Amino acid sequence: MKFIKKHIPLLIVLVVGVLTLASYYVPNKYSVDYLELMNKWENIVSAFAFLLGLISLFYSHYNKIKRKTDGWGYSLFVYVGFLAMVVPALMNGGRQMVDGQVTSLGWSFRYIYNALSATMFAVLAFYIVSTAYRSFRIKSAQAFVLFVAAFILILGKVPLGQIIWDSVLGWTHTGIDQVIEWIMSVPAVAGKRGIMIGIAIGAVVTSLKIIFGIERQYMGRD
Amino acid sequence: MTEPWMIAGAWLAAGLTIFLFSFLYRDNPFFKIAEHLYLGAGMGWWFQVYMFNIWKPKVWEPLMAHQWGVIIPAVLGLSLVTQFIPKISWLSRYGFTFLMGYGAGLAVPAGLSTDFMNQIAGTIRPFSALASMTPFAIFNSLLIALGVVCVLFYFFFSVEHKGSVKKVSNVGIYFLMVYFGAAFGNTVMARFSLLYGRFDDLASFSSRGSFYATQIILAVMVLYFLVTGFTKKPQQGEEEAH
Amino acid sequence: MIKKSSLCLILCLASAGALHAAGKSAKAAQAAVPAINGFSASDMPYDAGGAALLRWPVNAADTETTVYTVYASSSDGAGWVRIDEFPSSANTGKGIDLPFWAWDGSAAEHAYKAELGNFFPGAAEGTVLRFKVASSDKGRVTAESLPAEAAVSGNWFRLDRLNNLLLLVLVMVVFFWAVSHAKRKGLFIRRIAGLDAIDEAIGRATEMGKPIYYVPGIGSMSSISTIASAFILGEVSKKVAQYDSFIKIPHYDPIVMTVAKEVVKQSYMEAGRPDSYREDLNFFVSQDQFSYAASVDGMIAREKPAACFFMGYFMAESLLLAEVGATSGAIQIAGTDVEHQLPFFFTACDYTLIGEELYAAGAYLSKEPMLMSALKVQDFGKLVVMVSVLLGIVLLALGTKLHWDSFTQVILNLFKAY
Amino acid sequence: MKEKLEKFFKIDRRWIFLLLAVVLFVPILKPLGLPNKTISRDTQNAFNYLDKLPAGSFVLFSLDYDPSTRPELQPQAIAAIRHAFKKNLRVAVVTYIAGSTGLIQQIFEKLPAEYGKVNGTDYAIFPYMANATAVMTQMASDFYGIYDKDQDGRDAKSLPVMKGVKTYKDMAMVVNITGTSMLDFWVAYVGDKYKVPVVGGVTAISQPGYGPYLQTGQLKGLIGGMKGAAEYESLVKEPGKGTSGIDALNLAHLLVLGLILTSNIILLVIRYL
Repeated sequence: MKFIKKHIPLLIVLVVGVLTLASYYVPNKYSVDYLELMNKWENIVSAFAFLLGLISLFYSHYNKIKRKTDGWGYSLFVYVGFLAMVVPALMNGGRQMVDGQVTSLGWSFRYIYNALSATMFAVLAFYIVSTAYRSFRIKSAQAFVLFVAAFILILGKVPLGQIIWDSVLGWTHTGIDQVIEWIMSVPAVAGKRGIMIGIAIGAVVTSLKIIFGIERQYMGRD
Repeated sequence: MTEPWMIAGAWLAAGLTIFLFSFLYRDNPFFKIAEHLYLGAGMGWWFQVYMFNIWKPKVWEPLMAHQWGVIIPAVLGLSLVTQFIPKISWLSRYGFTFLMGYGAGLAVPAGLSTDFMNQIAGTIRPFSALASMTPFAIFNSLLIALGVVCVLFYFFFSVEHKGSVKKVSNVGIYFLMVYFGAAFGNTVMARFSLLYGRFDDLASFSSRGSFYATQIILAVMVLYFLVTGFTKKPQQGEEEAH
Repeated sequence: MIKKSSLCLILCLASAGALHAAGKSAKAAQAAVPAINGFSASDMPYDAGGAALLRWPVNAADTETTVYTVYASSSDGAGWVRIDEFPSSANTGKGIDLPFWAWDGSAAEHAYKAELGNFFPGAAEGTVLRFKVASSDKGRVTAESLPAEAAVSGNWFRLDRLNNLLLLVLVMVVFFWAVSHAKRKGLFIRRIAGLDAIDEAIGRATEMGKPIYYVPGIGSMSSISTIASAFILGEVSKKVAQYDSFIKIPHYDPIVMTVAKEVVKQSYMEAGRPDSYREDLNFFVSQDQFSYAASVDGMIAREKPAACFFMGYFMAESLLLAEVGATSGAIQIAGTDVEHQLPFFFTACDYTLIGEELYAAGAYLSKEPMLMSALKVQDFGKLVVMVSVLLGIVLLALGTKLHWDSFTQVILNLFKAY
Repeated sequence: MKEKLEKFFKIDRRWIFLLLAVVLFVPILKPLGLPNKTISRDTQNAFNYLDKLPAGSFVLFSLDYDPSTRPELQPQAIAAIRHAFKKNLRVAVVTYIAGSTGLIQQIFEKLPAEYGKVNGTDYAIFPYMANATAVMTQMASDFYGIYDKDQDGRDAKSLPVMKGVKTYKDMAMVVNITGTSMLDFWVAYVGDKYKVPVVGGVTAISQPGYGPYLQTGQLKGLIGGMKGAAEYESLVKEPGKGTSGIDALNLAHLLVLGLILTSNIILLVIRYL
């Protein structure tokens, strides 16, 4: 049983991993055929991974309703929202437009999903201003450098800021857009590249660990 | 969809938008409803996209056409779902290992080439064209190289950082700070853009054509807060609690 | 639709016929024009098949207006198909994008990679094709080569990617070395500044008699930052138990919560205070990003904890959490590997572990061999980069100054990804 | 004085929220009329790369953003597709984010008609696919292995717009507009691996992170955030939501700077006076 439960999955990850890895260095027909088969299969397998999120969302809200926990009534709206998308989709075969006319699916997307999803993240704009006021502390030389870079970018990205810069620092004959260009293409590149290289090696190591079965947390517990 | 539907849509969208924004003032049932709708609607949208773009054309239709090859990935895919059934949850390993092995196999060489070799090459390549570079460009290339080395040194954990070593890694921090500052500045812009997008929609829903949806719903929300504000005293600390 | 496609077919046939005719007339003209000597065709090396490599010497007599035309045909004697046309200055031996260990091309020859996939779609592996090249000037054929044959097939190794493979082998060797060493005798990791603040924060919480909040973020157990966070949590809760302070850990992911429960329980045992451990130190809040942030914010605002730890994977909620912590006056220690959230932590928190520092902190505190060895390989990678950048700059600058062109090419090729 | 300042500093943050709402909403109703003037190098490069392609070249657009980043990215996508249509390029659209299928539909509702473009002949839209890296890898050997049909269920291979296109070799470039890390995938799994020119369009948040790829030329150009959208719109001379958006952001940006400075000055005063 241990063989089926543990060793075969580890064998799958090893074989698929090594073959896929090798396909980078082996260009011939067999390698291409292997990759093509895998690509098509991975596409389908991943499509089922979506069900994981769906089921766990449904399950957790079903539990809330069943146990009548605080605010269980709101959980009903999760199902309402779901049906508001799926029912129109079934009615129209997944089409948002038919003969230049928006279908009920297109309507649901535009007026429900679009409004909700976009607003959820737009709310953050308010928090960023209050953070700027209440917790942006220039408490060290490092924070000061951070502040200066942020200041220049916030100012220089809008035309009004450019006008202000030109009227105060116009004598330098350096536009704020040039300063931004420099920040983004010189020191920021150095900073990001330094972070990136370490992370990239970390990711390579993690991937190797996965292929060789050393890292298997994603497999869940025995 | 006809004209009345579009107006109804404008009302619905304006309402949901304002409900979500109302959270900024205080948590309230309207926000909670909109928030839960969001969770469900997002899943619903994804579900129908998967259904009509992948499950139907890539699994169901081939099966109907007796192309039995798709059974293998479909079974592997379905095995993922067994995760929720403790007794047979080990079956899901077959699907996961299949996904992870492929992903890891692709990632290793690509990571080495894109984020490692190419980055070294990018840092040193400018120096092969020294003759045609302006002094400022040479300075910039040197600065990038210096910055990269210092930042890497800051993240180098195998030697103790003291003395001159510490100085090098300190220089690295400043490069990081410039990068973070740029990120901060750009984030401000990004978040405002999103808010602008919502406000722009709200402005368009406030027109006569949509029967002033924005104004009316906004007024109703304000009224709601006034009424509830008088009837129940907010608990201590609640205003901080968003 | 049907009409259109049949029209296409007719057009195709017609043009094929024309080509055939052109082939014939070319043959007739062959006697009249001088030959391009030294024309050779071979399979394009290191590829997946479907391409051939054609080489012939550069003709000193070519002018700016000279144009080369490449033809191919299947070996059964069918007509010539025009593959490509390019000016005589293009496609010299230097133009083939292969590194020095896989290709030796000079500017004195033409080297052209003929992509045949679209011209001979039915051609199987190893099909023999015939090629020829003709030069012309203002539409008049000035020279033509004799046909050469080559079998086009896929190859077994991308020799041009040898540098990548060697690097991979090197990384693997170092990785396995580090794993075995970490298990046996441990590896050195330097002290990390932010970690000293942990004691200070916990001490303060004890003095004030207020709780400590440890927020592990919204990552799942598979992200490295969450794993590192779990190890740091172990150390923090051990100290909390020793000082007899009080910790609260709100959770986003149920699986992370089960792991964290084990970790905290273990720490309380190790600190000799199993009696103080309670199951509800770890509690589940919400699996929705914003509800999670809002609820945690509410708790922090109400309870005004003495210290807040934000360690792990954070997205937009970093902003909300760090702000409320800062305004409530807590000592805040944060750490994440999500770069674009770091500015918010950095400005609002007292100490911030940046990116890999978080992993290092986890490894430093736990001495976990797996974390240690990964960190060592990362360090090794960084060392390679630092050395190659410094050496590379010096050598390249020197090479350019002294005009050692092939030397600079060698260095550039070494780091180029093909 | 000190107490007053302290009180002012601890102001209920909902006042700040209100201030932002006003500062951002008013310019929408009454535009300031300060349009974007500068063009950044990366946007210019992106524009130039597309601009120099000969008519009839095949460009693959990967539009991977959902409504949550729509205000920044939809204007970029519209401007870039307008540009492609103007230059008579062949356009194919793919996506790996399910939420973007609805937004893609909205773009192609009216845009093609303005340039007299026909679905299937001048452009094609392909359905959502899961596992982006697998699909990207597949397109290197056979596009139709994964996209056998277009969004309307027509046979992809026989569409006139797809004539002669089978792998990346037949594509002039890839344009990826995304609010996720999809662009990293395009660079690593396609651009570098199969030598395809990649141009990106990203949110302002992730824009600074792509500096290294731009410096090495792994990315041929980058459109960043709403500013990038405004820049591209002015380059194709079709002002849209990006242009009007930048105008509206003017005051809000200054508000943030004002707030950071105010609070830090207050703190200095409280501490040292």
